[in-house]
Amino acid sequence: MGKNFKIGVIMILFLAIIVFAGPLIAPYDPNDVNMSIRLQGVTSAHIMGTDQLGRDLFSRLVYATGTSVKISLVVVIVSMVIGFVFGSTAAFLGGAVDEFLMRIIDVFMAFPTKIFTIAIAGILGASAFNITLALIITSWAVYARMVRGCVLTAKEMPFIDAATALGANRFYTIIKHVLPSVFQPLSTFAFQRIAHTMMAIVGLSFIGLGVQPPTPELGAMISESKNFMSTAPHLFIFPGLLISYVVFSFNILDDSLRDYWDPRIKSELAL
Amino acid sequence: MIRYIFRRLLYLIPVLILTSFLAYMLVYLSPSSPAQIILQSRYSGDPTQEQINDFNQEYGFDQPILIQYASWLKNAVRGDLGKSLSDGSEVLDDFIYSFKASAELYFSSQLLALIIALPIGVYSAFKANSIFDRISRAYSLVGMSIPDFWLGMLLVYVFSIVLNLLPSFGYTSPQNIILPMLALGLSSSFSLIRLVRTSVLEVLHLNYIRTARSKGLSEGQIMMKHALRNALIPIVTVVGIHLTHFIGGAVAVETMFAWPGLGNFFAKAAGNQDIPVIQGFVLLSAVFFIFANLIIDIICKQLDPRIDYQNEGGKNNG
Amino acid sequence: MSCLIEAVNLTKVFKDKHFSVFNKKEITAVDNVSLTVNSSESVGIVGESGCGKSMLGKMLVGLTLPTKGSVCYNGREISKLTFNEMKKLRPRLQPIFQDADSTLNPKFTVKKLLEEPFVINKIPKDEANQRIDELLNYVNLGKEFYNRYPHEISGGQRQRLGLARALSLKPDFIVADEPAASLDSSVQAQILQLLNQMKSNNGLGLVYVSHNLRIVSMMTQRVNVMYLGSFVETGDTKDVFENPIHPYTKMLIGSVLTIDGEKRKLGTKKVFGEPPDPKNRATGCAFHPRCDQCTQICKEERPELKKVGEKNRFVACHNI
Amino acid sequence: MNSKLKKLLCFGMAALMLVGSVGCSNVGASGKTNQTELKVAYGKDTNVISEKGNPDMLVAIFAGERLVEVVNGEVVPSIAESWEVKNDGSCISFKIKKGLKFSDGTDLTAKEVRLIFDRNIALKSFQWTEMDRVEKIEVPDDYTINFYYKDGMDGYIALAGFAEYGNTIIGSNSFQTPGDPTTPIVKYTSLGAWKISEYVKDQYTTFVPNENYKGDAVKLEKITVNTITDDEARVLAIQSGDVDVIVDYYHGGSAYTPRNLLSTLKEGGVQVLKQEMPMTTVLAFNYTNNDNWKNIKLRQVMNYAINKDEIAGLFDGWITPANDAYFSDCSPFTTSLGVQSYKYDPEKAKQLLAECGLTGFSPKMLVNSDNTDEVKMAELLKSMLLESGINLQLEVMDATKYADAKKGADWDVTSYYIGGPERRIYSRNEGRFDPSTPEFGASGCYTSETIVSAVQKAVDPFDVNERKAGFKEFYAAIDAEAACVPLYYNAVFVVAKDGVEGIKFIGTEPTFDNVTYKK
Amino acid sequence: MNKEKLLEVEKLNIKFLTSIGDVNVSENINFHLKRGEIFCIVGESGCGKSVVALSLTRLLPENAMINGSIKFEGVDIANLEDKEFAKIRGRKIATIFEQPMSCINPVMRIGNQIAETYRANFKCSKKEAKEQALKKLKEVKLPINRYNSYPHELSGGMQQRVMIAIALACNPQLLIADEPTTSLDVTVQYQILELLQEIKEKYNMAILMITHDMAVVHDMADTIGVMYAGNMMEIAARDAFFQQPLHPYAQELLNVVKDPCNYTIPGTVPNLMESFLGCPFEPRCNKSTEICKTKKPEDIVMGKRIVRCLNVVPN
Repeated sequence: MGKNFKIGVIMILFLAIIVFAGPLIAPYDPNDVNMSIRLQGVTSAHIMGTDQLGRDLFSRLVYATGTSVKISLVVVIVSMVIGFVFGSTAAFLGGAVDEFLMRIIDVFMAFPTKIFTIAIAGILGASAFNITLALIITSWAVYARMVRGCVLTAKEMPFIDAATALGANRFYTIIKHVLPSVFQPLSTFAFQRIAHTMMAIVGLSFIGLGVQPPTPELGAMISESKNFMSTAPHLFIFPGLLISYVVFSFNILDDSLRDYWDPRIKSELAL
Repeated sequence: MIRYIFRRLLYLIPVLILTSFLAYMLVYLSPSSPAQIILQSRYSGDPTQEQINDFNQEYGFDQPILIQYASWLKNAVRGDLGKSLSDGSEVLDDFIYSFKASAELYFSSQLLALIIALPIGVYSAFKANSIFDRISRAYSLVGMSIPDFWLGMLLVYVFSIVLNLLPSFGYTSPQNIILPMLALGLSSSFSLIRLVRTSVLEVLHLNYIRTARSKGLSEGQIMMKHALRNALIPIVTVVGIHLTHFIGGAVAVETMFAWPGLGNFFAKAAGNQDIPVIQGFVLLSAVFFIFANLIIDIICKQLDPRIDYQNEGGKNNG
Repeated sequence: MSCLIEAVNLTKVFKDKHFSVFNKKEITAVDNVSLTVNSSESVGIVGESGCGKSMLGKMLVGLTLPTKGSVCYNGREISKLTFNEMKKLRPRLQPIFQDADSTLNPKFTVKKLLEEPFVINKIPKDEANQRIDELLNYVNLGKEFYNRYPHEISGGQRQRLGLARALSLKPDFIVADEPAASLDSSVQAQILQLLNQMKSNNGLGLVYVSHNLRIVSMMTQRVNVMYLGSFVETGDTKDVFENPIHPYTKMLIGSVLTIDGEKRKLGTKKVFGEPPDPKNRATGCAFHPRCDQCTQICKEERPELKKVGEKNRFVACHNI
Repeated sequence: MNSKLKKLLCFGMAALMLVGSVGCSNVGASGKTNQTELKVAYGKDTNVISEKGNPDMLVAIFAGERLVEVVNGEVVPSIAESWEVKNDGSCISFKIKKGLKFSDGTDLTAKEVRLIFDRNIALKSFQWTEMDRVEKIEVPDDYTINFYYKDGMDGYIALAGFAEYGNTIIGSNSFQTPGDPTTPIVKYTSLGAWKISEYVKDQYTTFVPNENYKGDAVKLEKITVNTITDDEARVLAIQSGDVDVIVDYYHGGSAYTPRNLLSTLKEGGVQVLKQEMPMTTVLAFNYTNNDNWKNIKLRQVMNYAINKDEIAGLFDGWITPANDAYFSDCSPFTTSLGVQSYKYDPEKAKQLLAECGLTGFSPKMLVNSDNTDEVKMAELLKSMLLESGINLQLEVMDATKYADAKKGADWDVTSYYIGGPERRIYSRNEGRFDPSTPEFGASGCYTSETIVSAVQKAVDPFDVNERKAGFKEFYAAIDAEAACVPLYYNAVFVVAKDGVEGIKFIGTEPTFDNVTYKK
Repeated sequence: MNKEKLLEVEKLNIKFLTSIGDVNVSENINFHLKRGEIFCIVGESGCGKSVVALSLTRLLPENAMINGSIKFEGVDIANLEDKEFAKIRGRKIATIFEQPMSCINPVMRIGNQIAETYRANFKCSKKEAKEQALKKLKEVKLPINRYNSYPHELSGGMQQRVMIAIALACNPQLLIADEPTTSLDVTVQYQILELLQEIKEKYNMAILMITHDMAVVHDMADTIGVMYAGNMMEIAARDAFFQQPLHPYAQELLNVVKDPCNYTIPGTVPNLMESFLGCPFEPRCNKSTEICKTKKPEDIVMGKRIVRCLNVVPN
C-alpha cells in the first residue's frame, strides 16, 4: 500500500494516543496556574514552555488536540448520519419526495459555508456545543447530496438488475447491494472531511467563535498567543505545528488511499 | 445557450425564496428576542417593557413572522436591507464596502496562487515521479495542512516583527495587502498545485495525447494545445469555486490582518448579534454565491463543448 | 400448448430524464414488436447499436415493464402478476448480460456470488452447495476461484461465472445479450458452446441478442432483424441469411466479413450510412435515408411487417 | 469558438489583474510621516457620521467643548462662563461665553447649545443617564440656557453630568437637515482645538487645527486616527511603525492596550504613559438571585481567598492591586481615610467557608470573551479560589451574550469596573449601589440600606465637605459589608514612539494640543 | 538493402520494467513490410501486438525497454535521436487507434486537429493547412462543413474517419492501424476497412494493421503475422495462411473462428508475467512434445513463410 500509507497510519495512531490517552501523557494539569514561571521558553521541566499564566504548554496542547479532534469526529459522524438518512431517502423514494428534499439540500448548499457557520455560531453564542451544531447544520447537505448520487448510481448498476432477475426483492437489493456500494465512498469522503472540519474548527476558534476558555483548544490558543508573538513565539508556533500535524496525518492517509484506489496516478511520495 | 441560462434562472427562484426565508429565520435560533439583544447593547441597563414595545413597533417585530418576512423581502428586493443596529449604517452599503475589500484581497491572492501553482503543477505532472515532482507533492501536502491564519502569523512574525519590513495590519497603504495576500495566496496555491498536477496528469494519460504525439507534435505543442487546454476545465471550475469562497472564506486571515473584508465584518456582526446585518449578509452572500456558481457553470460550458445545453438540469456546487 | 414466451406489440417509450419545463422529448426505444419463443428454440435479434435490442431483451425477462403491449410466459402475462407471483417466476426467466463485469457485485467473492441465487430464493444450504458444485463443473470453473473477487479473474471466467449464476435456478428461458462480445475468439467459443449445450440439455428457450451476424447465424434457428426499435425482417435464420429481402438485411449481411473464399473486391457491395440516432427518427420508413431503393412512399408511410412466401417470413418494406 | 474563448480568457485575466492592481493601489496617501503629522491607533470607529447617538468620545476630546468640565472634583467653566441653581433646585441656568465660533465659522448662541440636549432627549440617547429627568429646556436669550427638572434636580451629580462627552456642543450645520437635531450627524462642527478634515468609516479620521479655536493654537498640523479594532493588531502596528501612538480606551470595558504587553512595548523602546484613575475592577456577586451571597461570611471568604498581587502580576505590575480597599489612591477624598481591608489569607477563607457550611461550593462566573485580559484573569481567579476550596466555573461568552446572560439568574459572580473619569465616579457609584437609579441592573454589587444612604450622601450634595463625609461613609460601608471583591485599580495608558512629546492628561483623557513629534 | 522493404523489424525485444518484475511483451520479433502492402498482426488480447505497433513510433510508456533494430527506409529509427525521430513520426509514419472518441481531442474542432498535424510537420501558413485539411476531409468522405464540428457531434464511424484524416494529413508512407474497427458496428466497420483499402491504393503506402478479428484479417491482409504471448508464431501470405496455417496455434485459432460452436482451444492465454522455458503455447498445444517444454522455438524460414515451432520441419 505504500510508504505514505504507513506514515499516515503511524501518525494517526500517535494522534489517537494523544486524543484518547491525553490525561496519561500530560505531565501537568492543563489548568494549573503558576504565576512565578509565566511565559517561560523551553525548559527541562516544561518541554514546550509555559503560557501567560505559567501553565504547562505541552499539557495544554495535549488536551487541546483532544478537544479539536473530538469535535471534528462528532461533526463528521453526525452530519454523515444525517446526510445518509436524507440522501438515501431522496434517492430511494424518488419523484416528488426527491425533488422536495433536493430543493432543501440546494438551499443549504446555496450558502457560503463559512458565512453560514459564523451566522449560526454567532447567533447561538460561542461554545463547543454550538460550534459543533453549527458545523453539522452547514455540512450535512454535502453528505446528503453525495449519498444520493451514490445511491442513484448504485441503483442503476447492472448487478442490481442481475439480482432482481434472480428473484431478489427491493429490500434485499438495497441491503445487500446498494447500501454497501454507498458505504465505501461515503466513508472515504467522511475521512477526507475530518481534516477539513478540523481546519474549520480551529479557524472559528481563532476568531473567537469556537471553544471558549478555560477549555484548551488549538485555534483559541493561537488566538491568545497573538499577544505574545514578539516575546514568546513558542506560544503560537507549537499549537500551529500541532494543527499541521493533525491535518497532515489525515491528508497523507487520504492521499495514499486515493492513490491506491486510482492506479493511474500511482506514485509514492518521498518524505 | 440563452435558453439554458433562462432555465437555470427560473430554477433558481424557489431556491432563492427558500434561501431568503432561511436567512430571515436565522434570528429565531437565538435564545433571546431581538429587542432585548439590541436594547441591552444600546442602553447599558435592562430595557423596560415600554422600550421593548417601542422598539418592536419601530422595527416591526410585533407583526406575525410571515408578515415580517414578507416586508423584509419586499424591501430587500428594492435594495433596502435595513440598517445596522450597532451604528445605523445601511446594510447594503456595508456589504458593498467590505465586499470590495474582500474582493481585492481574494482576487489578488488567487492570482498569486495561480502564478505559483500553474508552472509547478504542470511541470510536476510532466515529470511525474521525478525528484521535482516528489518534492512539489510533499511541499503541497505539507502546505495544505497549514491553517492560513497561522501562515499569516508566521509571515507577520518574520516580516513585521523580526525584519520589520512590512506592515502587519490595516487597509491604508498599498503595502498593507502584501502579507495577507501572501498568506491566502500561498495557502491556496498548495491545494492548487495538487489540482493542476492531477488534472494535467489525468489528461496526459488520455488517448488523444498519444494521438497528438503520433501526429508529430512537439512536447511543448502537446502541452499547450492539448494537455493544458483540457486540464483547464477542472482547474477553472475549482478556481472559480475558490473565488466565490472569498465571501467568508478568508475570515480568519481578514481578522488576523484587520482587513475590512466581508468575513471580518460579518464575524463581528455575528458576535454582536446585529440582526439586520446578519440577515442581510447571509442573503446577499447566498445570492452572490448562487449567481457566481451559475457564471462558473456557463464559463465551463464555454470551455467544454461536450456539455449539452439541452439536457443539463440545474446543478449547484457546494 | 402455447409457446414459452409470447410478446405482443411491445413498445417502450422513454421520457427525457432531465428536469425541464420546456422540452419533453420522448424516445421510442422499442416500437410495436411481437415475438414468440418456444422451448429448445433459439431466436436471434440482430441490429446495429442503439436499435433497441437490449431493451427488448430486458422486457422479455420482465426486468423492465413495457409501455404498451404484453409479455406472456406460458400463457401468463407477467406484467399483471403480483410481486410475489413474479418473484416465484423470476428464476424461470434469466438474462445474461453483455458486460459480465458490471453484473457481478465487485464486493462479493466468487463463492458469495454463486450462493446468492440460493440465498435469495431461500434454498437450503446442502442443496445449494451440491448445485454449486454441479454448476462449477458445468461451466468449467475450479474451486480455486472461490475466494477471489470478480476483478481478480479473467473476462472469460467472469462470463462463465455469470452463466453459472443464471443457470443456478434452472431457468426455462434465457435472454443472452451479446454474451461473447469483447471476448477473444477462443474464449468466445467456450461461451457459445456452453450456451448451446444448455439449450439442448435443458430444453430451454434462448433469445440471442447480438450485432455479430456470423455468430447469430450459427447460434439461432430464427432471427429478427431490428432497425430503430422495430423488426424489419423476421424469419428462419437460414432463409434470412441465404436470401435477405429487406434492403437493410441485405446491407447488414453484405457487411459481414467472412474467413472463407476470396478477398472482397472494393465497391462490390453497397454498405453506407451510419447507425441512426433514436432521438431523431426519420419519417416514414426509418431506414429510408440509407436505402438505395427508396421511393416516395417510403418517406411518408411506415411499412408494416408483411408475410412473404411460405415459411414464416415477415418483411417490413414497401418495395417487395 | 477559439477566438471567443481567447477573448473570454483575456477578459478574465484583465479583470483579475485590474482587481489585483486596484487592491494594490487603493486607499489614498501613505507618504512618510513628517514631523507635523501624528498617526494614532484607536480601538473603535470614531463614528463621526452618526445616525443615532453621538460621535465617539475621542472626537469629543479632540474637537469638542462642553458647557462645563470637572477638574479635580470641581466643576469648572468651559462654554458656560457661570451657572446658578434656581427654583428650589429644580432648574440650572447657564450663562454662555460670547464670541465663540464653530469650526465652520458660525457663531455660538444658546440655540446651538440646546441642539445636542434636544437630540439626546429625542433619540433617548442614554449616554447621560440623568437626561430622562429633564422636563424642559428653555433659551430665554441668546446667551442663557435653562434646564428644568421634573422632581427636583439631583444635586452635584446632575451638574457634573453636563461635562459628559455625550453633551458636547455641536453646530447646527452638523445635522443632515441643518438645525434639526433628530436627523443624523453628517458633518461634525464643534468648538475644540481640532476639527475633522476627513473621515472614512472603520478606517481613519483625520484631525487638523481648528482656526476658529479661541485658545492656544495646536502644534501639529495633522493627526490621523486609524481605527484598528483588534488589540493585538494595534500593538503590532506600533511595533512595525505604522502608527506613532496608541490611545487607550477603557470606557465601556474594551479596546485598550493589553496590559500584559506594556512591558514588551517599553522594552522595545516605546514610551508608556500611564494615568491612574479612580476606577476599580471588582468581583460582584449575584446576590439578588443567589441567597448564598447574602451571608456576609461568604462574601468575606471571597475577599480573603483572592491574592490581588498575583492579578497585578498578570499585568506585569502596570496596574495597582486593590490591596487597600475598594477605593484607589486617586479616588475622590480618599487621602484621609483609614479603612482597614481584607488581606489575602487563604486559611482564613477556608475556615470561614467551613463556617458557612458550603463545602464544594462552585460558583459560576460570567466572563466577557471580548476582553482578553479579563479572560486570563478569570482563569487565574479559578486557580486561586481552588486553593481555598472554591471551584469557580467559567462561562466565557462574547459581549452581547454576556450582557444577555447577566440578566438571567444562572450565574454567581462576574467582574466589572466601577468609576472612571472624575465626573463619572458620581454616576457610576450611584448606578452600582443605589437600586432606584436607572443604571442599576440586576447585577449590582451587594447593597444594603446603609450603602444606599451612604452613596446618596456621597454623590448628591453641592457642598464639598458634605460629599467628602459621604464618601468616607460610603467606602467604609462597602468594606464593612464586603459588598464586592476589589481586584485592581485601573489606569489609562498612552503608548507613543520616541520623539512624541507633550502628551498630557486632563483628568483621565489625553490631550494632543501641545504635542510635537521629532523623528 | 532491399529497396522494396519500407519497414524492417529485426530481433525486436520489448520489456516492461515494473515494480513487481520485468514483463516480456515481445521476444525477438522479426518482420518486414513493403510499400503497398497490408501486414496484419493478429492475436488474442494481451499477446503484445499493440505494444509492437506502439514501439515503432515510440509511443510506449517510459518504463518500456526496447531492443533490436527497426529500419525504416533503410534508417535504423530505433536508435535515432528524439529530434531526428520527430521528423519521421506523424510525417512518414502515422498511427490510428481504436476507440476514436477518446483519441481525438474533445475540445478542439476536428478541422483544426487535421490542419495542426500538417502545420506541425510542414512549415506553412494557416490557410494552406486549412486547405490541406479540407482536402483530407474530402478524401475520407466527410462533408467539408464538418470542418468546424467538435468530435462529440460526430458518430463513431465519422470519428474514425477523422482519425484517418489526421493520420493522412502528411501523406505518410506507413500507416499503423491499431484495431481500427473494434467497437464499431459491422456496417461501419465495412466502410472503414473499405476506406483504408482505397487510401492504400491511392498513395501506395504500407499499412501495419493490428487486430484480433480473423475476419478483418481475411478481408484486408496481404501478409499475416500471428502473435502469441509476445512471440510471432507465424508469418505467411494471406492465401497460403488461410489455406493451410503451419503453426499449431494458428491452426487452432482458425478452427475456432470458423466454427466457434464446436471447436475450442483448451486452457487460457498465459500471463506475460510468467517466463517460459520453452514454447509459450506448449501447455495448450495438442502437438507438443517433450522438447517444447524446455527449448525456446526459433524462427524457421520457409520461403516467404516464417514459423516459430519446434515441430515444424523446414521443407
